[in-house]
This record gives sequence, C-alpha cells and structure tokens, in this order.
Amino acid sequence: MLKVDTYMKQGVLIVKIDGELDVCGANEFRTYVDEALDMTGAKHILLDMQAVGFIDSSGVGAILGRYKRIAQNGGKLFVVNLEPHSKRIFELAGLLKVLTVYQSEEQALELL
Amino acid sequence: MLKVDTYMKQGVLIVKIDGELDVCGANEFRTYVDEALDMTGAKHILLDMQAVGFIDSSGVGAILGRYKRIAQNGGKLFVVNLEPHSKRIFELAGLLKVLTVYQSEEQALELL
Amino acid sequence: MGTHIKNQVKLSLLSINENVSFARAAAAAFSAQVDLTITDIDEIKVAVSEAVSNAVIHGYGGNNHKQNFIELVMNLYRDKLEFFIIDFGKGIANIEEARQPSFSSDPERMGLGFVFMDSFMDELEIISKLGQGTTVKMVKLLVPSTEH
Amino acid sequence: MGTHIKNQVKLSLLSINENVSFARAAAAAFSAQVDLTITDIDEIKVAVSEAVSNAVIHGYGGNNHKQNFIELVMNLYRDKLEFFIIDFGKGIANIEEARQPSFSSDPERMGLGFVFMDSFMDELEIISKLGQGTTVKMVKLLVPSTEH
Ligand SMILES: Nc1ncnc2c1ncn2[C@@H]1O[C@H](COP(=O)(O)OP(=O)(O)O)[C@@H](O)[C@H]1O
Ligand SMILES: Nc1ncnc2c1ncn2[C@@H]1O[C@H](COP(=O)(O)OP(=O)(O)O)[C@@H](O)[C@H]1O
Repeated sequence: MLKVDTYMKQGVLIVKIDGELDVCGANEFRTYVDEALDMTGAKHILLDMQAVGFIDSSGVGAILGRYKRIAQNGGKLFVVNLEPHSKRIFELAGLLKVLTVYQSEEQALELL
Repeated sequence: MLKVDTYMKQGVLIVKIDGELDVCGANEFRTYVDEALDMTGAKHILLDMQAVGFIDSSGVGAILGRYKRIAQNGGKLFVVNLEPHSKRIFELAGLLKVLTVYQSEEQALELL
Repeated sequence: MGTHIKNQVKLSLLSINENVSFARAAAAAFSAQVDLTITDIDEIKVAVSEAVSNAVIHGYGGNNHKQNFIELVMNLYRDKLEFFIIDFGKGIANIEEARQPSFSSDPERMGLGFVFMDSFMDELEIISKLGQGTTVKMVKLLVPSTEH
Repeated sequence: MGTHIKNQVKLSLLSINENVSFARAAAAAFSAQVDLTITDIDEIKVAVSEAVSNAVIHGYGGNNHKQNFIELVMNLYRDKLEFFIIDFGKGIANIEEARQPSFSSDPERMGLGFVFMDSFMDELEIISKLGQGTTVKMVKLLVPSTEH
C-alpha cells in the first residue's frame, strides 16, 4: 500500500514516500529504493517525508539500511519535509546524527 | 463528542452538527435540539449537515423525531450541505419526502 | 474459490453505545487492506454500525454497563469480506417480521437497521434463538462485477 | 481510584504483517473516546505498532501465515488506558537484555522497539516464558499532571 516515487535530479535519487513506514511499508520501501539504486547508481538520496503518515522502528531501520548502503561509497542521505512526530522518532533513534534534515528539496540540492 | 451549534436567524432555529450521528450522537442531538426548541419556541429548523462525518438509522430517527415535533405546529425542516452518502441514507429512509434539501443556508432562508 | 482465509480478526466489545463507533472504525480499518471504494467503506460502516447498535440496544436491552460482550468477527477471503456480529442477549422471536422495513419493537426507533444492512451489503443472514442471542452475518463481495 | 473499568475491547488478530496497521488503528479508535492530544495518540500508535510487530516477527517467527493469533486487550479506566499485547510464541530468554537499546536478536532490526514503547508510554511491563509466549502491558495515564 506504500507509494514510492523515485527519480533523479542533479545526480541525486529523489525518493517520495506516500504511506505508512511500519513493518509492511519498510519492506516495500527497501525493495523500491534498492531497485532504484541498482538502476541509477545514484550516490546520494533525498528522502521526501511529506506524505509519511506513520513511522516506527521498522521504518527507521529501513531508512538506516539505505543510508548504510550509500555511505559505503561516501554518499549522503538528506531528509526533507519531516513533521514533528517523525522528527521525534528520528531523534530517539539517533538518526539525526547520520542524516541531515532540510526545509525543502531546493535547499538540500543547493547545498550539495 | 458531537458538537451542536444552535442559534436563531430570521425566526428559524439554525442547527450546525459536527460529528457522527450514530446511537451516541443521536442522543446528544435530541437533547441539544429539544432544549433549543424549548428555549426559543422556534417554528422551523434548518439543519446544516456540512460536518456530519457519519449517519445511520439512529441519526435518521433523531432527525425525524425533531421534524415530527415541529410539524405539529406547521413547522418545516430544511437541510443544507447534505453530502452524497448522507443523501443516500436519507433517500433510503424516505426522509426526502418530508424534508426539503437546499444548496445553502441563504437559499433556504430566502425561500421561506 | 475463495475458501482460503487470508486474514481474520476477532473483536470482543463491551456492550456500550461508545463501542458502536469503535466497531465501525475497526471494520473500516480491516476493509482498508483491500482496494475498496469510499462508497463501499461507507456502506460497510453503516451496516456494522446498525448490527452493533442492535446488539447493544435490543440484544442487551440498552447501554446498561452490565458487562455484556458483543463479538465482531471479520474475515477476508480472496473474493469477499465477511462480518459476523454476535450477541448473547435476548434473541429475536420472529426474524421475518424483524426484517420488515419500519418494523421496530421500540417506538422511538425507525425499524431501518436491517433495511440498511440489506441494502449496503451483498448478503445478510440472521440467526437467532430466544434467550440465547443473535448472530448477524454480512458479506461484501470484492469481485468488480458486483460493483453497484 | 480508577479500579472501575469503563470500557474493554479484546481483539484477536491473525499474526500477519498487515495486522500491525490494523492494531494501531484499533488502538487509536479506542483511545479516541477520551480527550487525548494528537501527540498522545501518535505515541500510543507507535507503542502498539512495536509490540504487535514484535509478536509477529519475534514471537511467531515472521509473516508465515501459520494461523497464529495475537491478542490485543484494551481497557479504559477513569485515569488510564491499558494495552495488553499477548502472543503464544517462542518467548524471550532474557528480558533485561531484550529491553536494552540497540539489542536485537535480528541483525536486520534496530533493537528500538522496547525503547519506543518505554519512551511513549507511562508504564511498560514484559512477562515472558520461553516456548509459551510473551505479554506486553503498557499504560498511558490520563491525568493532566502526567502530561509530558
Ligand atoms: N441483536 C438483536 N437482538 C434482539 N432483537 C433484535 C436484534 N436486532 C434486531 N432486533 C429486533 O429486530 C427489530 C428490527 O431491527 P432494525 O431493523 O435494526 O430496527 P430498529 O433497530 O430501528 O428497531 C428490532 O426492533 C428488534 O426487535
Ligand atoms: N513478542 C516477542 N517474542 C519473542 N521475542 C521478543 C518479542 N518481543 C521482543 N523480543 C526480543 O526482544 C528483542 C528486542 O526487541 P525490540 O526492542 O523490539 O527490538 P527489535 O524488534 O528491533 O529486535 C528482539 O530482537 C527479540 O529477540
């Protein structure tokens, strides 16, 4: 039921998630993003969390997993449109130490 | 949990419902509207259904009950902002034969 | 032919008015796992709301906090959703009569509950025994050809 | 002092991944009958999601359609909401260890489930017996003084 939109912009894989990142959503997220990484060979990922209605530790795990994969090649993971509840989950999970949160896609791509 | 706003306008008791008209909501609706009728002595009722998220036969019964009360004195019940699903419920219940549905409050009051 | 059960959830609800809204929210959440229209979900919500209201009001004689329970069993098959609403209350003497439009044993009520269940679901079955309780079974078909 | 139960709902869910979202929707619907903040409801949803995920993944060893059931019992008292998540699966050998942040028996997972349950609820209790199953009890207090 998760909708994942992926496309390239300035060499960055943009990932727009629409749905709930629980154990089901995390599995789908993993499959979609790994496929897109295989196909594009993108170095960095920009995750748009605008339409994420829910996230728990399964979702956090799936995001961290993708981060670890690109970090091996010096890639970075940017997050945009993180609403307060998801931000708190990220914080508790220590995720804010490894990824960077931006206000908007434009801002994130500008600073690359 | 039902919110019912009542006030008088051109001698008509305006009733704005916000919530779900099931067995719980129907009880609250009945209490609020009967109290307002007692206090104002209004002849007609205009029911604004804009914010009704759900209605079943208990809700229909509560509305018909208020209609019967004012009909004894020649009063009428106008309904505005009826969305398609509630309209279908009204139809199946035969309620559209006794009450009149208008597009807007203005239109209903104009035709009085 | 749809005999393999894909998902099952059983709920046991204290018989109070407040759980009518809980029951239909649960039915909507269970139905959300298949690709239904908003209209289908609205119809399921009304039908479940009617059946659970009846169990509280008629089966157990109202919102009386007597620690009576209502069961809601939801089954998902390939081609249908099944809902069972079960109470262990007073039962229905004459089911034929109870199903008639406008028939109600309560002068304050509309007698439309079974009419709505019938109109909004694809199957409606009522099993009841006086003094033992009532089971209402409702089916919503998922095959596109039954879209109405 | 809050010993009188105001509402109770018991759910029995087939142990599949899809019912994790059903369980948290049910928990949110049950919680909606009291006046909680959106943050409280979000916290309850995460905590219930974690406990039910654990029952599916660890208790019953994954999404295996083996007709295992998980129970979710929700109680409302004057001053608190109680949630019990019960599985009859493999159990936890060392609860102390399992509760540690970052501890997971599954290298693919974060070991954060119990951390989230602990942070988001006011009480967390785990009872488990190897080979018999696990019960997670969580409490959300309703008294304003515990708002955090
Ligand atoms: N669960 C039940 N237990 C006992 N009697 C019931 C039950 N459900 C329905 N009935 C009987 O059937 C009648 C018709 O039900 P229904 O069509 O839902 O209308 P209403 O609820 O408005 O009375 C009720 O008035 C009641 O006498
Ligand atoms: N219901 C359960 N049945 C069996 N083992 C469990 C259960 N819940 C938790 N555990 C054990 O406790 C560990 C920690 O759980 P948790 O903090 O939720 O992290 P995670 O789910 O990421 O592993 C799990 O890895 C598992 O070994």
